[in-house]
Amino acid sequence: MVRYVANKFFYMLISLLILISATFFLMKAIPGDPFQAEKKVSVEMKARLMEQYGLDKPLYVQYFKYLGDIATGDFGISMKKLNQDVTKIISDTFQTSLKLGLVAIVIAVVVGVLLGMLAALYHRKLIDNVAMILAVLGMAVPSFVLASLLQYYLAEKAGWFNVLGFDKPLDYVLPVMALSAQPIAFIARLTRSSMLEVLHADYIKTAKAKGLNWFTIMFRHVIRNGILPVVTYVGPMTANIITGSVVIEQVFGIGGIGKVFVESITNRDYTLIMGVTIFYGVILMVARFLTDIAYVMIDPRIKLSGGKEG
Amino acid sequence: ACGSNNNKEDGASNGAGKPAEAKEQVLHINMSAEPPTFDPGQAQDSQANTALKLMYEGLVRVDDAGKEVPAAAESWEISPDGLQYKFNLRKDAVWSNGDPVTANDFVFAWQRVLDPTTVPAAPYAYQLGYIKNAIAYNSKEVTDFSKVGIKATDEYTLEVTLENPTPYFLGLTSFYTFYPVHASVKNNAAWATDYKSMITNGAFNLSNWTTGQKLEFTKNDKYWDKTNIKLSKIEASLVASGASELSSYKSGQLDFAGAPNGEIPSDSIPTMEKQLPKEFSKKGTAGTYYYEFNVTAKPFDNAKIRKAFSMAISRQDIVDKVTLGGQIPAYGFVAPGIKGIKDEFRTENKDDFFTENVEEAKKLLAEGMAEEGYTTLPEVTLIYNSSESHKKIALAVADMWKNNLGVEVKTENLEWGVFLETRQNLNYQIARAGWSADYDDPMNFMDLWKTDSGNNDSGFSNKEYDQLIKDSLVSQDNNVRMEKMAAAEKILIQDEQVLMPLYYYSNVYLTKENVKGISVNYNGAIDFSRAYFE
Amino acid sequence: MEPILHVKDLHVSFHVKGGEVQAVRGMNFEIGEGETVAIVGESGSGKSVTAQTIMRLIPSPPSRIKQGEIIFKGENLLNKTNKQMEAIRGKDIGMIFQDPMSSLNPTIKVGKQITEVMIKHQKMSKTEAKVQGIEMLKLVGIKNAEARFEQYPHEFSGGMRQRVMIAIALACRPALLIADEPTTALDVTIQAQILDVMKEMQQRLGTSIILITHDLGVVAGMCDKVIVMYAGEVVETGTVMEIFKNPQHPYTKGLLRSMPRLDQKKDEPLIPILGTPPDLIKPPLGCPFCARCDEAMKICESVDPAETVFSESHMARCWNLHPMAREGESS
Amino acid sequence: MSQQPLIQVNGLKKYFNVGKGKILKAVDDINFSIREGETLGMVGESGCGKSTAGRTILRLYEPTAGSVNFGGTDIYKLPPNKMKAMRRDMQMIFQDPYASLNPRFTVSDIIGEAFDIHKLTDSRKERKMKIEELLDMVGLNSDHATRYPHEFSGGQRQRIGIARALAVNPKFIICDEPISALDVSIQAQVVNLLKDLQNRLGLTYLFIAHDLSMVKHISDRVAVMYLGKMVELADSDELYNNPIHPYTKSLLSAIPIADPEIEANKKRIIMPDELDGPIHSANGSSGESKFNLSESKLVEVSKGHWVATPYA
Amino acid sequence: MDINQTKTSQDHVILTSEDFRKIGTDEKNSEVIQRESLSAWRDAWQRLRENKIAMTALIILALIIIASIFGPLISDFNHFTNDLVNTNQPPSSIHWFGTDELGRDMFVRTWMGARISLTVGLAAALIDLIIGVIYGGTMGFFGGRVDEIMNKFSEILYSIPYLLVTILLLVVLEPSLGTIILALTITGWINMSWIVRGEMIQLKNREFVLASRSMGAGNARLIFRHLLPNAVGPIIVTLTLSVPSAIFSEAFLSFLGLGVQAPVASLGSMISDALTGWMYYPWRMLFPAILISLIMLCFNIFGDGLRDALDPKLKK
Ligand SMILES: Nc1ncnc2c1ncn2[C@@H]1O[C@H](COP(=O)(O)OP(=O)(O)OP(=O)(O)O)[C@@H](O)[C@H]1O
Ligand SMILES: Nc1ncnc2c1ncn2[C@@H]1O[C@H](COP(=O)(O)OP(=O)(O)OP(=O)(O)O)[C@@H](O)[C@H]1O
Ligand SMILES: [Mg+2]
Ligand SMILES: [Mg+2]
Repeated sequence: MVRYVANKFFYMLISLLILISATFFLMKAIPGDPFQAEKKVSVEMKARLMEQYGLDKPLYVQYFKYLGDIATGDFGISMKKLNQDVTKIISDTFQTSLKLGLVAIVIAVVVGVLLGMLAALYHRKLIDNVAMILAVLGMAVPSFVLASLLQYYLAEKAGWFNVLGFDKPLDYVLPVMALSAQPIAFIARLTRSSMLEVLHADYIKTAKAKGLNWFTIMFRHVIRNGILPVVTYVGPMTANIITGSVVIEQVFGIGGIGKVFVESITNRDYTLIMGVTIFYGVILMVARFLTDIAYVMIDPRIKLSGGKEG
Repeated sequence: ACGSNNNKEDGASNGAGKPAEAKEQVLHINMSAEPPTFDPGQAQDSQANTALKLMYEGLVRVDDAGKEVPAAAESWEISPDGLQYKFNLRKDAVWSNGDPVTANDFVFAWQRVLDPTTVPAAPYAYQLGYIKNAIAYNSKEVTDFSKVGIKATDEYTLEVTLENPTPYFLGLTSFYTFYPVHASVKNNAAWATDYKSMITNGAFNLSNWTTGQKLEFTKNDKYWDKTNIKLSKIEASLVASGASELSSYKSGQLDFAGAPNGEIPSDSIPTMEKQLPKEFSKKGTAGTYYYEFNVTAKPFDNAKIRKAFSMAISRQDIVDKVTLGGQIPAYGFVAPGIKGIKDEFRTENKDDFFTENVEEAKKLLAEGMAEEGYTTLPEVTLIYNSSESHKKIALAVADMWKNNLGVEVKTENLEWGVFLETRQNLNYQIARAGWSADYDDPMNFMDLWKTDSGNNDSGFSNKEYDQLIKDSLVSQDNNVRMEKMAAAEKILIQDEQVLMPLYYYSNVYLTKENVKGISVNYNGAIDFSRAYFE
Repeated sequence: MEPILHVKDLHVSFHVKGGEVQAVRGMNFEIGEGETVAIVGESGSGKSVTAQTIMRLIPSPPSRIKQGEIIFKGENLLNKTNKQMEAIRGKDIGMIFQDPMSSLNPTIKVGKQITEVMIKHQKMSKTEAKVQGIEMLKLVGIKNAEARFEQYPHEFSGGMRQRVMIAIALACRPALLIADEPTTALDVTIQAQILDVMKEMQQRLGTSIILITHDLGVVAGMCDKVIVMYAGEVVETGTVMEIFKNPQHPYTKGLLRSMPRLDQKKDEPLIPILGTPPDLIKPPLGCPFCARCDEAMKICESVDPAETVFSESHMARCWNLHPMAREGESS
Repeated sequence: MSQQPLIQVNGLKKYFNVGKGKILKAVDDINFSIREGETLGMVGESGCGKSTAGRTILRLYEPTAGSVNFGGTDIYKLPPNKMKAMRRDMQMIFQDPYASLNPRFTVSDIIGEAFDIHKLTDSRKERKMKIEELLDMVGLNSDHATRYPHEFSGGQRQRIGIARALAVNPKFIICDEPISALDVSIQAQVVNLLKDLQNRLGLTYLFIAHDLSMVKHISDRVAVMYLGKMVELADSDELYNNPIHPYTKSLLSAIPIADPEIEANKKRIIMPDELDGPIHSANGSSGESKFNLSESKLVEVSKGHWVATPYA
Repeated sequence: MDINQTKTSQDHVILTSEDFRKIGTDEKNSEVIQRESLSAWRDAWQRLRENKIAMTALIILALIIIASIFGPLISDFNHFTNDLVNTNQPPSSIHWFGTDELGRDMFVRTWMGARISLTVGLAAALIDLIIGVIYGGTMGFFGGRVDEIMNKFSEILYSIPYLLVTILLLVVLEPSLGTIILALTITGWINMSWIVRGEMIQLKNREFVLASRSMGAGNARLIFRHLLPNAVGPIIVTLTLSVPSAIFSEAFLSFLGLGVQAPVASLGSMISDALTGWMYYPWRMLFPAILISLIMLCFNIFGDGLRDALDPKLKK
């Protein structure tokens, strides 16, 4: 286990380094700088700003300085959000994203799995068809369309929810719906097919031959095995939901990290871009790592191995 | 937003506390982005403008009618040559921590802006450039600050000496770069990143700040004029989507929506105008939307071709059918609302530099092409930065060119930063641009096109023009100044057509009927500090 | 003696795209207490379907039990509700499947898989069940049972898993054990061990066994009675001696002939049964073996042969056994 | 049958690297030779390395050590182009008649592939003719040539596999459990066919199986493998009548015989460590045994009867 | 033979000695081939055809593709000419789908949009396919160290946030359809490569591959004649399912203002254009939204159907 974690950690570091380097140079390759505006500052002023932020140095110097800084945990200050700590911006906005994301993930998994299970149990019956139609529809409607439909009908027209904001529990409803629709659909389909497979597995026949009742079979024998593919999907999905909620944040005025990220690129806020990218990368990697762990916990056949992964 | 439904017409309230009172005096607004900074010395944008107007107070304030009224300064005297300003500060003004607001606070703030060692450098330092030796100090030519025309002669007297007589200087002191800053910020670089450490002197204090999501301003009980401040609180959401903002306004979550801090999507403007006539406002603001030509690039190095392009479109159609926001078709560069000699510059000097005329345009194009020896026009591309409204306008204009001139113009949207860089590097043929006033004088528009102006992205360089601008800058006679600037504008538009103006900006916004006292000044800047619920 | 299980005229079909697969077309057999009965037959002849139908485990749809009775201890299992069946499965009838690799739930500890059946049927507490479960593991010859109890199936070899399966199937001392090709996936040496365990358990518990296999060698060593199935029908039944020493049906004979005997000469060729079994979507009108039968007669193509009974236990269905067959030969 | 060895396997080893620095000795130092026209049977429990041995002999796996002399040349020393030519002499028939035929190929593609690889036919007509010839040889007819494997029964598929192996006119064929996936009633067809072909074409077989009765029936000599080692090698009758190694004994005693009288009187001989359950470790790969096999060597106890120490 | 009793179920049948004439068996006849001669493809196609829902999806997709090619041609309008007099007109006999904010005909624009969206989707999927197959094939076929390193690399690439790469790329490069497709494929191929790798690893030890190898076949033959054709099922399914995801991603980029260049529109950019005013001009969102949803739906359903049809497990 220790070896596994160490190994994973090592690869994470390499991945991060590649990610950091790629982003760093890509970012610098983009035309523009953090100090541009429709009304330009004077040439001398810009030079002064560039110097103050160390942007006048050769790229490799900046790069190694940056690496040095982050090695000591210093992600710098935002260049656009003046003097604000990148770490603080990220942690502030991420808390919001996380709250939204976690709720959406939990809902997605619970609803998706339930829907998929129902569909599998009532295979080729009405419930199956209805669930699958719902699932396919969920996959077919772009989230920003869904978000604005929900906003218009349920908030503006019906007045059940606030159009904007993210304070009260009720405020979660619409963004979570918009955010989880697609994952729900995906999970439902995934669950259904893996449940169907498990239901036909020999060991389910064994369980039936033991005279176990439906409930026991379902909850002791089917779900655990049927959930495995879902676990595989939940890792990347988690990362996607947490990092990719830009649209939803935009529509519902939620101060999440997605918004910060898009803004930081527009603003050429170099330190913030890097900070958020690294953060995203770490989230993605951690999500994958947790998926692996979850996998091992669910399926005893899988061993954490230091070298090759299965 | 907490308690955000409090203002619903039906009085339904799910907020905590005292709904009745809250309903009275909590204003909900939207700002499409978080102000990048709350430091007046560093601020550069309209979001910061709105926020800082609430939190700070400069020497003077500009009232509803555009007149300077006393604010931190009780009174002021201007020397006859227009170079000396003496501000007498009021003695009852205090900072939010109780310290009195003194002349030294202004000196401190202004020096901070001008000081070349300030980190990060204050980008709007040039706003103080009218003050004697300010630019020189900022660019390290003068190192002794006592040579700069800013003096606190005593606790409550501030004396300012200008470089040239500047009629609009008094108004400028209401601008955020001129706000005082509490001396305690000196050793705290991050003071403006935390609302708890901000010491302000305005009508409101920033009392809460959820990053990226919400700002909350609470009435400042120490403010000297607090009796005239009726709102107990202003809550600002931070939503970039105009559709969401409007939706939120309609559902009663917001009391004010639209420009300058937000946006009413143009698609919904006609409907809103019809549905909510009492709440809907359009107001011209001192700004111009235009397309500039790269006069160094083919085929726009030819003035006739530029003119042809400018004359071949219908600005009225664009305003009526595309932008829909009550904008005024523009044929000149200086926007209405800017002071002239007695009245507005634009009324005193009509923008009749050219007329739209397709036939004439075709003729000019043919002539221009003949001059350059073109049989077919080189490929033309119009660039604009990614935005719904810029895109619509670009497409409409390009289509007009195609129909009227028979010229196929490619439109290309570029990401903001890329766009600015492309435009600045003269890597374009036609580019979208917009200019809105920082101060109430034509000079604000005209000096942009000087050869050495940092904002001149057209490659335009004209000795005569430069001379006119130079003359008008040093002139002590306002009439002469205006005359020279009018002459310059004629060169710019009528003779050279360096840019083709499209329209003069207007602000479109919705205000709940029971909200009063919001003031929008000549350039669209908004002041919520005196707003109240009826 | 009252048979413990009596299957009467069982017909089971599957509804699939191409039509109706008549997998079992009239099964008749009975098993006495303590008896071991083998069902042998070619792949696809309906052995597993029969076994799973007895357990009422056959998925429906696509399957349908068209007619017949399965009398277990005097009661017709086909009339039982699902709940009643649950009480019988695992308790009165145990079952072992062919593939030990996939018949155990990979994510549940072996011990739990054994005890859950005891807890379900014998209302034991967890601790009691554990003691019993370990006892069962020891009984089926698993050493170090206490430790093994806490392991997962993948930590067991194929033979050991099959032992676990036996332990599960016999945990509640059922009256009947159905073993569907329990050793096909195993090596001969392991197979021999498993069969030994089954024999021993049978002696201890007096269980009746239905042993499904296609290995006649296994049958010879294990069973009292043999049922030979072909294309969903019983073509011959008899005691082991009767079937091996005096086979009557051409298929049975062919099967025996096609296996090399250890004492067979090297250059003595084996005699295969040529051809393939019929498609059960359109089963032949007459004898299903007709197409592959050396001794087929005209009637075999059109009329299903009747039972010819040779002794109380020995029966075969073939027209060649009909009295008139010899007449045909001579004509 | 000539006395000349056609193929000689010396010190053959094939180790697999199974990760984490562990090595699996699937085939560990086996030696034997097969005379021309002879059939050598090879038996052993699942996972003891029979298939690996077969595949390594054909150089489908690169060997870890050892040599295989075929007709006087060490095939492991051959460069790729010579090896390709050599493949015409050595062929293989596989265990699983379902997995061993490419489902996307027609029967004629499957059989004809060898012609294409070795450019054995000059024209389409010749190719077609040869394919029909081969089909006929294995008891199928020419209509079958355009059909796909899934349309055939297991026995028929296995015959297609045999036809494929015969396409290059090999001298030596390794039959890797060619019948174990077939129904009992059909196994005899394939065995008969193989024997028949051997007689007609003078083929040499290495016949891998775990069905000992079949092996005895078809083989001249039988080798017994255990955990990657060869533990006993003898004439088939000798081996069956006089097994010496305990593993061979237990194997023989475990064969079920389709005769209730014999079965009733049979006594099983149990391998000393067999009671422990699996002889190989849990995941099916041969792990450590209580036997110390690593030291064992084959010793000739009587003429042609070789047994591994310490039982020799 | 000792016959005690003969029980005849067909007692009423009168048997004659003719019935008992021996007929014997002809070996060849008994070797009946039970199934029709069908290649694996035809077989899968047949199974697909039986799947009514999937076929419906396929037909709708075909219709959409045809309409997106020919739809714009049957209209008098084009997708870029403005008509400022007739902006935001509801559907009518002249403008079947109404007009947009610049008076452009929505019917033509919708189909043009579908054309662009489909082009993006198909092109991205195709590039994914090519890269994925080559990369994944190499990993899977050669295995060992090559596999380890290449796999690690793709894993690292996969852990780079896709949105970041895409946005950065779109900003750095000239905006064009090609750039968008490139941006979408930059991480899009990884999934495909993993699928191909998995298939390769599974297939390369299958006996028919060994058989071909033992016959002397070289790597090229093994890969192109044996491995790829047999991996084609999962590949096609992945391909089918990656088309809609690319279309979706493009729509998402459009929403962020990084989509195709106006006046060309994709369905996604049309929807995001319409998003601000759809309460007043619902047709502007309705038609593109329905179309994009339909495309999603059909690709997904068809992909599922294809998976079922190609799944060897469902074969008898
Ligand atoms: N779920 C099913 N759907 C359709 N047909 C089925 C199904 N299960 C079994 N069959 C058919 O029923 C017939 C009998 O199958 P069964 O499994 O009983 O054979 P078996 O005698 O057990 O063969 P084996 O020795 O291969 O296990 C076969 O023709 C098979 O194709
Ligand atoms: N490519 C491979 N990589 C790693 N291990 C392998 C590989 N091929 C075979 N093995 C291992 O080598 C050992 C011998 O396998 P092999 O297939 O030769 O056995 P076998 O005697 O043919 O068994 P069976 O009777 O089941 O076919 C087994 O433990 C197997 O897991
Ligand atoms: Mg079966
Ligand atoms: Mg093998």
